[in-house]
Amino acid sequence: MQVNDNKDFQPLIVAFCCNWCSYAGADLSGTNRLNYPTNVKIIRVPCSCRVNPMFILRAFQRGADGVILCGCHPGDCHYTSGNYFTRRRMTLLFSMLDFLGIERDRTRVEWVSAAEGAKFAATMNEFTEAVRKLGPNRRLEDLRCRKQ
Amino acid sequence: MNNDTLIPYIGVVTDIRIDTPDVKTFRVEAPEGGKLFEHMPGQCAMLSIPGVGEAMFSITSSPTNKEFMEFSIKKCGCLTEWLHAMEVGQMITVRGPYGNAFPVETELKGKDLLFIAGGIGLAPLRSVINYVRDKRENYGDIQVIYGSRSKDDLVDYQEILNEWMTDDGVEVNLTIDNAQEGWDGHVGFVPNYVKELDPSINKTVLICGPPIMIKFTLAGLKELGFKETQVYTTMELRMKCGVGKCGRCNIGNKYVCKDGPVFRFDQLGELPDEY
Amino acid sequence: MQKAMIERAKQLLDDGTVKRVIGWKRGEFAYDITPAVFETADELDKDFVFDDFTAANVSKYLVKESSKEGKVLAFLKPCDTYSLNQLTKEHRVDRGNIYVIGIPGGPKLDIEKIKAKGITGITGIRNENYTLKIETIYGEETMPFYEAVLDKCASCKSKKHVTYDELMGEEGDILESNRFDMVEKLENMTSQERYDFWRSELSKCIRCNACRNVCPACTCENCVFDNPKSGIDNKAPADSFEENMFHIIRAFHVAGRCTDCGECSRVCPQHIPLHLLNRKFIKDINSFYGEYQAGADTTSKAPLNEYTTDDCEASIVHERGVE
Amino acid sequence: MLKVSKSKLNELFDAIAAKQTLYLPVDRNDGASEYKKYESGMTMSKALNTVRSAKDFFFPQTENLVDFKMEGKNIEVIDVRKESEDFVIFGVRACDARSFTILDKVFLSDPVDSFYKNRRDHGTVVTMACTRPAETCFCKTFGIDPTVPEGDCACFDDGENIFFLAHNDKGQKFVDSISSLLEEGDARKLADVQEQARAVMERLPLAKLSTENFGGDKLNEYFNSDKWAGLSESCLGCGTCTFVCPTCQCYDIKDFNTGKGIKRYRCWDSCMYSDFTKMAHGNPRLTQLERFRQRFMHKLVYFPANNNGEFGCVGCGRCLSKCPISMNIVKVMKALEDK
Repeated sequence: MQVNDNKDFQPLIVAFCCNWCSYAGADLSGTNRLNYPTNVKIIRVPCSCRVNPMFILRAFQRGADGVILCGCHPGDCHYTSGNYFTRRRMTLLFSMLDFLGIERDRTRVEWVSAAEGAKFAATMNEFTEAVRKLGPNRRLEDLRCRKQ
Repeated sequence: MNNDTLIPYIGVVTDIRIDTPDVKTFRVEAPEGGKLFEHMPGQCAMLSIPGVGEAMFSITSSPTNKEFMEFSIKKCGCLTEWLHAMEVGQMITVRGPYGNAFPVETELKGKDLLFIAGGIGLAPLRSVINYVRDKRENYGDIQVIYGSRSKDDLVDYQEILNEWMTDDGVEVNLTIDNAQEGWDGHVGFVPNYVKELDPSINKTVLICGPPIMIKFTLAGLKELGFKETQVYTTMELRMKCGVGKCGRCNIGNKYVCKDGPVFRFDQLGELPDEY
Repeated sequence: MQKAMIERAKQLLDDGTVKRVIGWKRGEFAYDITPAVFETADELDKDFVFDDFTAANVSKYLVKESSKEGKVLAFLKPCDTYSLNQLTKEHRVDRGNIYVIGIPGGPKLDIEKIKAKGITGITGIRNENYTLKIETIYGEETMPFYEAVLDKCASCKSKKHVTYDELMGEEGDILESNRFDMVEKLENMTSQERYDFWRSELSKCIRCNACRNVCPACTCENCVFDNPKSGIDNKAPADSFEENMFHIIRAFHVAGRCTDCGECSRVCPQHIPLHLLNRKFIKDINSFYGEYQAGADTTSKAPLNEYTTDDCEASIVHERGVE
Repeated sequence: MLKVSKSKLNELFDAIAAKQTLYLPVDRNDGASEYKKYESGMTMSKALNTVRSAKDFFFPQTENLVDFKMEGKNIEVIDVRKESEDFVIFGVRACDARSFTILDKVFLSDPVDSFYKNRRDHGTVVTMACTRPAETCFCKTFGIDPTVPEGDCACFDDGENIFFLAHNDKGQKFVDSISSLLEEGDARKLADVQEQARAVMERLPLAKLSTENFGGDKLNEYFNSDKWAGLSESCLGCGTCTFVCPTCQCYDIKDFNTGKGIKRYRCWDSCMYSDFTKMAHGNPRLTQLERFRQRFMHKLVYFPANNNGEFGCVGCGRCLSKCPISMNIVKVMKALEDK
């Protein structure tokens, strides 16, 4: 297999973060001056459960190379059960994307609490690196939206 | 390659007039000034904000106006909501003119004209009214019967008061649905008002308004002795291309965008009832 | 069977139990059958048909029919009863207004498979001991019955009726089917192979929406793909992305509610194996959250409307299978 | 008549493809056939017709009309039209060939659709005579002779050779461009093949179908027929019939925001869809009955009313075999006639 690290490639990462935990976690990683890549664009959602499969797909359509969904840890949902539904939904969606031959490392769900600033930064670093290795999203992109 | 009618012109909105709480009149000029194209009264144009949508609107200014075109637009859907949010200087795209026109140079010439409008239905007729006012010598008496929900909902109220009502040989009868403070004119629905006024049956009628108003007014006119061949109306259906090709605005085999929007009621009567 | 069905339908119409009968109507040829509503004995005698080509699942029509005045008699095959159960569970039909007669299921035939053999000019088809005798204007052709069976029937999951008011013929059993074989085969391919497979299939899509409109689980009044306010409404796949998106969302929206009736693939004018997407969801649901058959009952909660605190994490997708 | 031996067909295709893009009906692995861009070694499908009609070549399912660049209050219009390249569509059947003259009546009437005309000007239609019509064929109803198809150039298969007959200048130019591969041949056997095919046409189940009871003068009679309710009862409201139809030409114009600008594109639309005529304040065709009626009235009544009696159907039989519920124009015609 051809080894290609895509070192120069700057992926666009879309991170959906729940308002109560993960967004606060991202905030904390900022106030703690922890670094995470500027490739990550955060979209704040009221609950991870707000993210329906269309959000993920449309992020890819609009040029995302990787999409990560962050929510409260199971059991800690501000709305008691939202993230449990998220978990089922995203498991099935990611499995379907994998089934269609879309690289599975372009999608991820991660539970990040408001106190886990360090975990947020580490997750983003790691995820961005994984997507960078994959290279640009070509299998689930909309050619009309491709950056020139 | 020739210019294609589906590729629009750019128009600049140079003035926005608030007519009623939900109707604004937009003045549109070419970027270099002047009109984008010539038209005849009753014709329409496709306006669009790219990314939002495109829709057909009747050109409300008279062709005798050589400086600009005007469109009176009521807020009722997605595109019109965006249009209402525009500011002066905004560019929009315009293509047209589409459709036939009121036969102002043929059948209507020399006739006494009766305009009946309800609500935003005045918009397409305003073009004709101003056209015949500017070419006064070609036409007989002009009567306008116009009704709206309330005084505030009368489109072009200032123009009606200051220009139409002061013209010789133009009779304007206004009515509103319910009595309100500051209104000493007629109160009641248009169809009833038409019957009350009992206009001369020699007049040729141009009518536009909500379908229900048209239906009852037409019945009333027939009672008064008018024939269907004397009554013109202008139609509206969903359109996309404006040139009779996209296939959705047909009533029977007639395309409203191409064979219409102006129909005489006897022509309409021959078509299936699907509008 | 057809004769017995017509007789029973006439009786029920006659004694006032039902006002209408939904079934299948004869067409121009030997195979082009249209679902239809019959109101009189004459109509039934003239056009009612039940044969090897009556594959259409009529349960979705019951959404409309059961809301009308008077009971409707529906002849349902085993797979159709699952769909009806699911619709009942979702309060899309008035079950009390439907009189269900369970009838034996397939295997039904797929005319496209016969035509794919190059057989054309078909004027008549007879099944003689599981050999099809096909009369054509170019002479008689034969082919084995089982080579012309619809894909959905070839991997039948159940011959058991899960709901009925009356049964005609013998009750069947839930079958050990091979319906996940193709899904498994795809899962065992490499990611690139899977991608190539689906690209070649989905690029055939003409976005006619037949799969959506025939689906008994797709009963939204206004589909997200028709709603200009959704931001994703479109009428044609302008880009390969939109082909993927439409089919992912279509399958996802019925995930956990799809009874695997196979209508989507049956009606696809381009023969796209759309049922594989649905079956992938069913297979995943079975393996992640326990065996679940949508439409088997009218009370259970759909897997996506439910959770347990110890569900597997989404990372399971990354950990298993072929890269 | 000029001919080429069938064994040399691929040489011929290679020669055509060397000069311009060649599209050929080829078999898919699911038994259906579709037009594909020719690549060396491809064999032409023996199937009677492709699933999608050949209208795609002149009126594609989606096409970009114009781009807009938006900046503040300003809009820039970008004309994206390019002169089309020359191309050949080979093996078009008589029904599809006729469909182009029907589409021409729509798109080439004033104002001319430049997108369509561009492709039409650059495309050469090479038709193939039918020898084995199917039970769903009824092109004869519309006065089409499938044994002598229209198009720019017609081809005839006598079992061993393909004969060429140019119908117009474009067709002659095509024949000239491949003349080095053609030789003069004896067309006597061909006449027999044509005779046989014509005899089969007479025996087709739909051979007796006639348009004599249809046309522009039946407008209100058929519009108000009480048959529509029953006919449209089980219609799913999908767009299969319209999208496989070679003459359906309704389209929608939509905008897509790419993030860099707006692309305005046109795509096929179907009168069977619920939102086809939906406006902000209502819909004149509220139920499937009206939508269903529109489609068939358009083909059988409105179109002839506007086009000197020419019908908007070519009898290709695609809707007969593809409709999910097997409701089609033949059933509609028979039901409407049956008083």
